[in-house]
Amino acid sequence: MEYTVGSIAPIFLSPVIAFVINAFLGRKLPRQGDWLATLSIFISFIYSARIFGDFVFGNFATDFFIHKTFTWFDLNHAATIFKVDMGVYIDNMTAIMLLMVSGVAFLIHLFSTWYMDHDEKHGRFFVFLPLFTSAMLGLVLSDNLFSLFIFWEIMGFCSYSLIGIYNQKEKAGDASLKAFMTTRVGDVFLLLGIVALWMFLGSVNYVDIYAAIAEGKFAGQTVLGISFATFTALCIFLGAMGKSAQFPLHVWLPDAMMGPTPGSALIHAATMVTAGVWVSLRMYPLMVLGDITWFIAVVGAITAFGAATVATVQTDIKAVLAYSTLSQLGYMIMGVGVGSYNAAFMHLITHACFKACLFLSAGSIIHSVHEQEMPKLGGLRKYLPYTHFAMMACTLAIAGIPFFSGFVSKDRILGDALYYGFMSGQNPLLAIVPILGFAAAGLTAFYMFRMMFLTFYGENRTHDNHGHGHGHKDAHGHEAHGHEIHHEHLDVRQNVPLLILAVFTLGFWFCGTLTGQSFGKVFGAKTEWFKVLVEAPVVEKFVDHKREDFSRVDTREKTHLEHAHYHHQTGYAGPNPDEHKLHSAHTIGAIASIFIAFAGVFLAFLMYIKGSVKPWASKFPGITKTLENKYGFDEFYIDILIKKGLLGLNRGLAWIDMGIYDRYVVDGMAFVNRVLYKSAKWFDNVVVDAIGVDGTGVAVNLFNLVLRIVQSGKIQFYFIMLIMVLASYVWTLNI
Amino acid sequence: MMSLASYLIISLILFVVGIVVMIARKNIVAILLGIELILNAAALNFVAYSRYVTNNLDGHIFSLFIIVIAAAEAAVGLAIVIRFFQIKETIHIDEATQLRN
Amino acid sequence: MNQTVVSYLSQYEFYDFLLALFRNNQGVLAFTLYLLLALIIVGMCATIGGLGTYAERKISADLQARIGPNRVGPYGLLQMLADGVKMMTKEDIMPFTADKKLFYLAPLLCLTGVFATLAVLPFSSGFIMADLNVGIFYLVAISSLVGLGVFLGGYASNSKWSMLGGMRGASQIISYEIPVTISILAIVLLAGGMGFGTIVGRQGGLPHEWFMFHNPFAFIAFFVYSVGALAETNRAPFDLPEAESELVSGYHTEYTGMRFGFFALAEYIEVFVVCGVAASLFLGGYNVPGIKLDILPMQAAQFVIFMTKTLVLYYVVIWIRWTLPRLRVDQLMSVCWKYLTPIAIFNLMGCAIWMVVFNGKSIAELVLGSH
Amino acid sequence: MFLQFLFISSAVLTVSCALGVLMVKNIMHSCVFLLGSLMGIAGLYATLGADFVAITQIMVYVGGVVILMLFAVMLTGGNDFVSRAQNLLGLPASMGNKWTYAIGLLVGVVFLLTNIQLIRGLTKALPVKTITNEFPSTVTQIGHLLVKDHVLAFEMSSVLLLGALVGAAIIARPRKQN
Repeated sequence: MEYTVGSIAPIFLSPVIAFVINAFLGRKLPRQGDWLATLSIFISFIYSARIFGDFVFGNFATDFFIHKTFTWFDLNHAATIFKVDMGVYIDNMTAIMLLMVSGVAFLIHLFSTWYMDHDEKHGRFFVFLPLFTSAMLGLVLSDNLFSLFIFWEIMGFCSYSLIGIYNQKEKAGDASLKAFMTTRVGDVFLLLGIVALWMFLGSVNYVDIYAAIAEGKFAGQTVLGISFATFTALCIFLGAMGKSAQFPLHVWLPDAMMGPTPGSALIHAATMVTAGVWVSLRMYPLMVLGDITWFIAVVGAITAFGAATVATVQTDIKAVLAYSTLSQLGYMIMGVGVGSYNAAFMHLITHACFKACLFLSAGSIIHSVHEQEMPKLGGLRKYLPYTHFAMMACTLAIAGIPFFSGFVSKDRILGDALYYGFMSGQNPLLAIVPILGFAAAGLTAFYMFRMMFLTFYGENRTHDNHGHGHGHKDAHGHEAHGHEIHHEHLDVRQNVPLLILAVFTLGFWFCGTLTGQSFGKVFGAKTEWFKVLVEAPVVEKFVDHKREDFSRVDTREKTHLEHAHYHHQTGYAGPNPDEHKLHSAHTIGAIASIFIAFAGVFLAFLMYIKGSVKPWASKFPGITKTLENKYGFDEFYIDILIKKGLLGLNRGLAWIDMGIYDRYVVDGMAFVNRVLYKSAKWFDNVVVDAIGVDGTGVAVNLFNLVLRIVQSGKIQFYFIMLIMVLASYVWTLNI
Repeated sequence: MMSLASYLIISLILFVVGIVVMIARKNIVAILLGIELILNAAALNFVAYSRYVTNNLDGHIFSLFIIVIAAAEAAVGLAIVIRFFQIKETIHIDEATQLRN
Repeated sequence: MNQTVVSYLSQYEFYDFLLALFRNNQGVLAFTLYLLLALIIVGMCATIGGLGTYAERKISADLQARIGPNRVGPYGLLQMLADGVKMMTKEDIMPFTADKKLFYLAPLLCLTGVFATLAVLPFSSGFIMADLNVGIFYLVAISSLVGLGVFLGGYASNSKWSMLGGMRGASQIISYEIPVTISILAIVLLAGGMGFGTIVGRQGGLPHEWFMFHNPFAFIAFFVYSVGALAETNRAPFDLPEAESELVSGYHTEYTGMRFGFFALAEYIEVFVVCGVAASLFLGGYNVPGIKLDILPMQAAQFVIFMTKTLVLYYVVIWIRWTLPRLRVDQLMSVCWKYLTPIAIFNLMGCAIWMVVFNGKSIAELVLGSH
Repeated sequence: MFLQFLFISSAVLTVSCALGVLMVKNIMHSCVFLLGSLMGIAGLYATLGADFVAITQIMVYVGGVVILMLFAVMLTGGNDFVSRAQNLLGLPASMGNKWTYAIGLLVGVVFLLTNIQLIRGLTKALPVKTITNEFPSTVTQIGHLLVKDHVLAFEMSSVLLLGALVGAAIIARPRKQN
């Protein structure tokens, strides 16, 4: 199979083309060009599927690898070599990721054509959606941090535009600004990390970074008193934290639901937030080398747990989903931290599928009922059967019920965390990581089923707030307020994306196994395909990596290099777990998480269906209040950091200005000046005026008589003089 | 016959004629014509050196840039001339005295 | 090294014979041959230009269900000779207030500009006066002399109609040069060279090998070029400089006799040249479908192919003239600057991207598979 | 042989037309003479093997600059405004009569003589290169140079042209009559 520009570029370019056409001609196209955007993503999907299918069905290989570069610009002058390469880097992980991003994005686009129908922002929405997707695809394809950063920022801009698309609403505007500003904090660090790497290595290509790690170039380098590897790894991870909404930079994500629901689905599932996880995974060797994995794990665990607790008290259906996204992202980051590379990536994929589905389902509900507060919903099972089915499947998946995808991936992360926290001989304080992880798992099951039960089960409360009697049987509902709920029909654009995504919540897609060389033998084998395909980069392979030029047509390159034992070289120690202990940790983890998940579900059942346990909100008002305030992060940022901090500083400065500077310095200067001016007056009158000014005037007049001839104001006269001077200069050269 | 010196002399003659045009004419457009001649003389020198002295084509590039600059200069200069004519109703160079006093 | 018609002929044996006739004086022989061939080409094109007037009248008559010239010679074919004789024998009137020198110069500039373009027009792979490696660029550059001639003609006549016509003509020709040149640039990009030999050589005889069908952008570029070329040659619907109904035939109002004849001849030959350029840039030029032989008789076949394509385009030009009404001046400018130029730039970028993305393969090659 | 013929005719055309620019009173004729001079320079470029530069010269000057000049002349009219102002030395303040021609020629001759000195010295000092009559195509090489070694100047000139275009359009735009 050949990979040329033509077979890779369309993945990224076709949505860009759709973006350009929609941006300039969108208004003139039928349906404002939404079909074009959808079609373009479908083309991306086809090309991504080709790459995916090529390595799975074609010539299955664990070291599938394409790396093609071209020189973007090359200012190669005598001393300074400033050369920037761009290129694509496709390995197994990229192929899976491309398929996921383009597939999920395609379904979201398809759903959006239904959701945004007759919306006033229909056209603009479909301008940014393909750009967003293309930026993510470009980010995934990038082979270096530099182009990754470009796409990173394009995504930041797109999320800003999508969140604030209803810019007539103040809240939406604020939310978009918040998202933009908060992620910028992380981006500054990311840029710092990239620049540091650039200055140090002269390249930010993944391959070069891996090679530098393998060659031990980082050893002994320090910056600001800490090791260089730690510094760059930390900077890059802080960038990832901003994008992946990790504690404490998470505040933007819950507000991001201000945008249209499919946009949120795209932000929460396929793009944007996964970018942070993606860069953490790509830079995993650097993180390990910099020894910050414990930090990553703790941040992830705190995010996972904190967000899960907040989600238990939210009433807005989208807010619950937003916090659940935060929580799941925490899991992924935690997975990266505890060395569960492959499971973290798997969770990224599984989460993308079920979270997209959940958001689309929420969109379906909101669009059908025009209500997103859960206390005002309920009993929708009968009206929205397909949505219910899809959402139930996803809830089962996210809650970690066996046989669903969430179980497979989350359980593996939890197992690794358990090993990491208790058995690997790490700092005993890190036991907090698995504890928080398991607690979050239970909470996840609880709040997700709380959401399901409140939305789909029990009585229909949609008409309560309008004072129209009780429940769905009320025949007058449609007369006054037009909130009549129609029975859902199987609509290609509304339900089919949900159902397709729901299919992928099943676990066996992801833990399917294979033997030998083909995907065809999925069942009845020893190793799961995901485990085989995705593995942390072996940096030694990249030491003498030869690049391919982009323009050349080459057959697929496979790097058949022996996997060197790299653990004890040059300070880079990858995860080297004790297999036996790891296995037992996984067993314990699986059993515990099943138990915890069912406990959560059961608790939700008791509270919201059976009613036998009263919701604990009234019992613990203090905790509830804290949770409803989302731990007060927004207030903290605004009140403490901005109002108290910045304004206090300003007030202090104002006092210094008025009290000290104005009073003593300015007034004192005035006094001194008064004394000075009297003496100066005398000096001025006698010396300056009489001698200086008048004398100069006389002198100038004398010169003027001569110079007036030259300064005629005639341009041609000046030109004559210029030429004469030039001629006299040439004469003096005397060659 | 055809040597570096002959090209240099042709270019020198052009240059001198350009100078004389610039000095002797009073019409602004005519002065611009003189500037064109001067620029072309310079460009011709570059190409001549490129053929007879150096081994690369940098001289060609330079004369290309000179042509570009001459075009830009002509466009802006003539725009100024037209604007000047709209204000003063003449293009006599000596009427451009507004900045003198 | 640039290939020329003489260097082409020198590979055949009869060239040695001729050389012997000229006592091995290569320079004189080359000069004689150039002179001869230049005379042939100029004579042929002048005839084509003359026939152009005949064709114009005959085709317009056809379109308007008349008969057209039919008295002089068979089917009125000799009408152009009669016209020529009439023009030459007419009194050459010089307006009293005209700027005499420029009045003489203007038609000559027009004619020079047009005839100079014939030097690079590829009638066949051998029968091209000089296959300059900057051929198409030379053609575009030298044909701007026509614009100058039109302008000076309008100015020198010192009459209102002529002045307006000349101004219109100059502004129109300068403006439309931009989309035309950019469209040509797109083709230069595809061919990888500016010489006509290179450009035509990169194409094939069959339609799917033509540059017009190389990619969608080139396809659009052909139409941009066609519209721009119509405007550059002052043909209807862009014949504003010589609009009979508004300006009493514009810049050549005051011209009589053979001077007027020069203008007319220049226009008809320029149309021929423009059609020839379109044929060789977009429609495969002189390539004979399916046969790649380089023997002397093939030159005749190539010549016939080239002439066929060109004359078909020539017919289309005349057809357009008698079909479409004239534009207004502001419409003319907005067509150029608001539509054609952006489209041309878009095409250029599109072609560049296409060349990068698909490694310079045409649609046909992509579909049928490259060989 | 042919090359020398081309060189001589181009040189004669260039110089004589340049003198024509200087001599004729009519500004329109001056422009046309300038055209001839520029065409002559294009011919000289051709004799130097600079095919691309030669054609660019024709393209830019004939197609652009000269027509622009003619337009400017026509828009401003050839009025015969004569200024009789003089400066302190009694010279005519404006240049445009016999006196100024005399001054200009004087300056020109001085400059000519000095520079002939210069050229004489230069031609002796510069290294001698063997010249062949082969003229390889320069187009490809110029293209490579433009986008590699001189890419910055190339981009800057594009910005310059854009600036000139916008500037010229703004300056020459007729102001609204209040």
